[in-house]
Amino acid sequence: MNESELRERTRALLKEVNPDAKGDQRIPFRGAQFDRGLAWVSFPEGLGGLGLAPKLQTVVQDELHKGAKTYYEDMLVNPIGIGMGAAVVLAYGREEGKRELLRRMFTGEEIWCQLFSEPSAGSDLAGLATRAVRDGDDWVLNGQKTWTTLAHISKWGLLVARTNPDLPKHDGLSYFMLDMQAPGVEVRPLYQITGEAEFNEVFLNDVRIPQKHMLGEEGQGWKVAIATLMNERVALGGGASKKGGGPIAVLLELFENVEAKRSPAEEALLRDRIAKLYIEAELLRLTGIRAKAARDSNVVGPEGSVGKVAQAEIGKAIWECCADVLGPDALVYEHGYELRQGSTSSPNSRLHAKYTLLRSRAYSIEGGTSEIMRNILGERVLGLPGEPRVDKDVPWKEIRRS
Amino acid sequence: MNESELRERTRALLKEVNPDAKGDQRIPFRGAQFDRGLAWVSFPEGLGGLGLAPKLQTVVQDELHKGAKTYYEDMLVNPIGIGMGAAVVLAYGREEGKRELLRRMFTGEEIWCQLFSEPSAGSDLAGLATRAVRDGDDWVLNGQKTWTTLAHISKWGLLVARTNPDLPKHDGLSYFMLDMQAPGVEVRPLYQITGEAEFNEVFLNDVRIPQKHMLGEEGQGWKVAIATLMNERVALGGGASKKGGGPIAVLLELFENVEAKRSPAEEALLRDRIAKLYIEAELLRLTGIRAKAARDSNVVGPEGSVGKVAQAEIGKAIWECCADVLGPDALVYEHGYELRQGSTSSPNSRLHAKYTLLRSRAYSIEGGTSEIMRNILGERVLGLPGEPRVDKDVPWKEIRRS
Amino acid sequence: MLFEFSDEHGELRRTVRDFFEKESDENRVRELMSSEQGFDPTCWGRMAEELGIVGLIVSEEHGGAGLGMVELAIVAEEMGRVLLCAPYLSSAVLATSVLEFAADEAAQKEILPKLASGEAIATLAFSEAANPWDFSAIAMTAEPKGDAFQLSGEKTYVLDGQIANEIIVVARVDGSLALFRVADDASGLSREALPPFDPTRRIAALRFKNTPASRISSGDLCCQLECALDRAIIALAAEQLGGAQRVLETTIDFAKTRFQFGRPIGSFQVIKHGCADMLVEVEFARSAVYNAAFSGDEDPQSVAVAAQMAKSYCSDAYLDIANRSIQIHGGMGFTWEHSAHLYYKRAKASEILFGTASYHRERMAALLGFGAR
Amino acid sequence: MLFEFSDEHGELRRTVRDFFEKESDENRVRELMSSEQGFDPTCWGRMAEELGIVGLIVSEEHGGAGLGMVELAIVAEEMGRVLLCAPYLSSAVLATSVLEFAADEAAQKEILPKLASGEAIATLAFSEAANPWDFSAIAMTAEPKGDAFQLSGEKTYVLDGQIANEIIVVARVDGSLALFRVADDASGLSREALPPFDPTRRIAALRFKNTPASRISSGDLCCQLECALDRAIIALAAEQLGGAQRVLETTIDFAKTRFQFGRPIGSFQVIKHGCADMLVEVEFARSAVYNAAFSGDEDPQSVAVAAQMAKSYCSDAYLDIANRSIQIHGGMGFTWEHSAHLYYKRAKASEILFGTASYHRERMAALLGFGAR
Repeated sequence: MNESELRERTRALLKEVNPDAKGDQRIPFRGAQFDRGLAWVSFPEGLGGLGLAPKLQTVVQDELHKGAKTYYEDMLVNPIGIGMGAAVVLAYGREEGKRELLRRMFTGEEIWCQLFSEPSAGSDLAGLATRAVRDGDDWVLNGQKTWTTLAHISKWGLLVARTNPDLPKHDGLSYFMLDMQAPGVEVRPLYQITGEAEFNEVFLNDVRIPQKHMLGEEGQGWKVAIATLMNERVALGGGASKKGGGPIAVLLELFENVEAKRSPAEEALLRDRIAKLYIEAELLRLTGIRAKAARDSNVVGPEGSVGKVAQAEIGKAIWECCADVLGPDALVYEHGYELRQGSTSSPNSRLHAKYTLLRSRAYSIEGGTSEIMRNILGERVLGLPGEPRVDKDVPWKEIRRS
Repeated sequence: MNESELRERTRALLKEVNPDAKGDQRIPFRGAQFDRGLAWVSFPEGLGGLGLAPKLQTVVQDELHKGAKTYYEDMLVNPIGIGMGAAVVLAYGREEGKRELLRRMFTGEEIWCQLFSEPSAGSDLAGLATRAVRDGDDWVLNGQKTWTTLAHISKWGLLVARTNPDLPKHDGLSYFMLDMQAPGVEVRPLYQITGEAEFNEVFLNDVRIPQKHMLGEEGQGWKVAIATLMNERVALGGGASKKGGGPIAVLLELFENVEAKRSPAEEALLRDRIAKLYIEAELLRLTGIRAKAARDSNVVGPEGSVGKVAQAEIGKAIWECCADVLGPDALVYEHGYELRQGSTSSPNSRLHAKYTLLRSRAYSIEGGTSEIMRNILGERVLGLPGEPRVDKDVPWKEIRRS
Repeated sequence: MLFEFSDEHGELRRTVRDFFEKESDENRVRELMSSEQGFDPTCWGRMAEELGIVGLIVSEEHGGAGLGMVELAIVAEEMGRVLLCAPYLSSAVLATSVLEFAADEAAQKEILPKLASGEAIATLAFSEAANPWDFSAIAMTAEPKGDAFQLSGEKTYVLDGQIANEIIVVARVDGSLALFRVADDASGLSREALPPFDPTRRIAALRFKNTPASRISSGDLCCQLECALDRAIIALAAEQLGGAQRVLETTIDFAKTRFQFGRPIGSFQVIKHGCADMLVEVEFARSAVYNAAFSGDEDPQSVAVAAQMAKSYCSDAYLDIANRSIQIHGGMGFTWEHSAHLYYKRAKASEILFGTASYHRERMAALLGFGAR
Repeated sequence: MLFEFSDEHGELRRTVRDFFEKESDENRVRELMSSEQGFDPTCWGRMAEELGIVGLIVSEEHGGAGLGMVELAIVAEEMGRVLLCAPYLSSAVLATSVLEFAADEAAQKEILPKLASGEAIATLAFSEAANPWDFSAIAMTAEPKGDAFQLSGEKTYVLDGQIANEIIVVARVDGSLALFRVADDASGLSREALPPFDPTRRIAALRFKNTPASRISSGDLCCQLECALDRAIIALAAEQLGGAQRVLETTIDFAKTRFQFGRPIGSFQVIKHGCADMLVEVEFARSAVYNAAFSGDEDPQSVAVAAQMAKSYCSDAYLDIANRSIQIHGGMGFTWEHSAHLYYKRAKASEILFGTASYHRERMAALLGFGAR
């Protein structure tokens, strides 16, 4: 199928099914999109795809955006499932029931979450301690997972557990899909610096997972996990923001509109700082475009790797600067700190900036700390040698843990 | 002997011998100072001292400064010898000839230098490769030393060499005093970024050192070297500069006097930067005073350890700021870059600042890089654990080197 | 400057630390920061009676201990260390200093003993929204009304303004700055607790509408107010030092005991060097605070510069350390249950309070005449 | 902005790199930087004839290649990489652009072909000491004398002013900026080579005393001069990028092969993270330069902002990278024999030339109207 046929097929879908439903009402449209192979065009026919080149997906998205007023971004419907789970289920899931699993994932009928991080395994993900012990046709799991987005509304969890502690750390892991409604799964909100719980802790007490829900082979958990995280990168590395958009726009707006009596010297210092941040934000954006251009021509350059660490630091610095533009008004926190689930958003730039100052403290931690990202830049991109390792080639159970 | 007797003794010396001679003419005075035990009051009688508490030395210096117009600072006469060598010779030297050695060191008749660093052993001093092989009553040395101040005018060198490469790196070292006029010692100027050579490289080709010039026992080289470097610290950790003195004074003077048309914004940025540096320089000074107060009351606190790394960074930043105060004039380098020995100094602040911008690049390298100093702060002061080591408990010759 | 602490200073520090370790542990801080009042009156009473630190700098003639800035710095450092939730900075430091330096004798006699004993809590309402930390920017003007005055307008960012029962207002009379006392139940007075970014220190907006007020000072107070504010600034810098020191300790402990990749994370060089930098900052902050405190007692003409230096440096240092601490703690440092965010919020709010680091640098540069030809 | 480089662009880069790797290796740079002339006329001739890059941006009608900013950026980047000692920025970029944008047709016809062919070397003498990079600050006024003019006064920081044989001076006539051509043997002209901080690029002071000069422009040139300077700024930023990239490469190589404590120093996390930060800076610098270059060819109204951004960012980045490189090389990086200091000096001087990073940020903020209400 060529591009224009694909475009036509998408237009036909838009004509035949109402694309502008909301909430649960969007299920029929997304179901039809799946059935016509327009969910993931690179997937096989029957599993939401048409066996086409992955980049043709943009043709579908393009038409959907043009043809539907309220078309919901795929990622928002089921971010973990669609962004990370789909490819893993496709590659490693059992054939039986795969179609239904993928379809319900795509429509958002079944939300997915990811259960990788643990309290004692943050940057050192492969050091995780959740144990899975074989018992007949089942695995019995005990342990604790953390930083789990959406766990409280999820049907399925992508989970890595240790099936053999006698092997070196990367070798004793296996990968499962966990029914979040199974007995012994307890989800608790994890409150943050802001008082919100965007994340959860998930406690596993004698939770049984049938062998058929293992994705990949026993001991392949690390490989499947890495594949999952690579999908995350691709999912996150989407389109570049537009010029002067995003956080820097908020900063400029505040700088222009906040009433504050600053001395000329303070004004000059702030203006220089904002100019510096503007340049950095703009260069981050342009570097993203260069990275995309390189990817499109299949050239792998360093420009694609610098994004995460730079984005984290620039983002933090911009929100810090916003607070400083607000001046003494930043002493007042209108949102308050009552514990609550979900994430705060405010159309008011001033309030948004106050909240995001706090929220942004995690930019350099979540999704890989800046320390880990700099290790990766140094070792994988620049080819610098690794550090002496004390946790390789020894059984996991002999590695010191906190 | 109590403080007032010591004071009296010093005054007597000043009365009886002319203290205000210059150059070589100062030898008689310094000789008399040595003979009367006023060189190092804590040393034994006959070896330049009186067996008194070390802190009483300040009484002597105090009187000398009051009573002599041109009294030369001890350290300037023979910085390595007096600052680092004396204590080592006293503790580890053979009794025979010790008095004459120390006396000629103190008078400056015999200048000393230190031969520790090597091209391949910078931060990793104990990894040094200069070999000493026993041959009868002598040791035969081959290797290269670098960053040697004063080598070209020195009579003696304090030297560490590897006497046993089969032992772990710290265990196979021995410590010598080297006659710098011995055959096979070749001293070459080492030119720097400024075109000057403040330092030398010293090449050792089959140099013979008699066994009696070993300081300490065979294999004790590391211990003696550490003792030497501790003396260096004490020597460097001398009096605190006065308020607003030193580099920051140059910066303030330039900021006040340099004619430049800056925009109000540039002026504000520069003023804030200078204020920041002024604060840091002042806090460095005050922290030095706190450290001295703590030492005087025998309390070992962290304040004494932060000095080196802070001084290096603040110093560099101040000289960078000086250049920026000069503005486009910093494009012109009046000193030129002809290769020459010695160190540039200029009474003109503008020229001094241009030179020192370059010279200060080494502040964070010489005498222990800032990286090493931060390791020390982290490990010795804060008690953080060391890194996994690949160079311990293995024979030196098996350690990888560049 | 010789930084000579006496045995009594050491004893004071130990006493205060022991007390706060029990009375202001993290659980207590969390209780108080979500309570309505924001402080514990019982604890406050014990601070006044048992420790005698509420009236620490109240002169002896007015029932206080009559101690100096060094003692104040020690106490404030310990308070900062434990994030004490109490109206100390507002009542026992700023309002007390203003009354000592600038109020009429009658007012001093009436108010200060009550402050020293903990019976009353005072606040100084001086900040106006546009340019809150600069006395010369105060615009509120008192209208004469019979023997007394009337106040109208708004003061904001008033420390503990919601709980204070001695309200001292700075306003102008004929262009000069003067102090006014306003009864906490005065007509036309409304107080709004502002939701604080840092929930361990409360702020309020005070609105006045023809509110009766009695003048309790004579002459123009600009210099006295500056001196009093410098004291509060030094106390705040000492709090910042205490907080920074505490965060450093917590972070070092964590770095020693948290293992990743089979090693304590403090063995990773980047973490180690970060901790080393924090140590330098803490030691410099300490020098800055003690310098300001000793200057306050021994070298008054250099206090203003020393105070700006201390607040400027400590603001940057505390905030940097609090930020680094969150980062080193990783995800844990971002959770509500860990204390890292409490210190971060205190650090950020303390940086803003009384003026940011660059604001104080600008003032210092002006005092020292940098670049003035 | 799509950053689409053509095959021709790649070919140009390869050709230029091959040439300079041979003709401007470190030994050659060291020879030239201590030579009197400071460049190699033979090499310059080959750059003009064999490579055709001396006349790269000279229009085709005047004997040049008529290429654009993208090609110029590529060439300048390669020159910065090897610290080329040659009057390229002065003659082939700045003076050429000024002549193209602002000179009378007759002057263009006479001078530009000679520049393109390498036969003549031009410099633009515009900077005056007090405020050298701002055309609006130019004070020198040309006095009419018969049909021609006379110049008096001093221009400084004139790039390659000592060797140029086409001297173009910016001075005022009736308050307007105009271009003047001064013969290199004109009466009253004296040229003093200034000892350069960066010996790989020469500067001179030019003094005029009733020096005869012919006017070669009409009208006020302020805009044209700004446009020409923006080109030179972009070329300089490209040089900075090339230098920064090269220093990063050298430093990485060193960190991989230098062993201390039995490990390559690049395995130490602090060194590694420093290198990672340098990489981010280089990639951002690259985005800044290419953005400015493509804007120059495709989106002229955004060039001014893009140029300020590029020069500002590249100045900071190059200097930071050159400084870090010295530190990572340790003592060796501080020696005369290692190349680290050559790049450091070039980085520092390039940061100053045409205005520092903060100067360009200020200009950019003004162009974008930040905070203008």
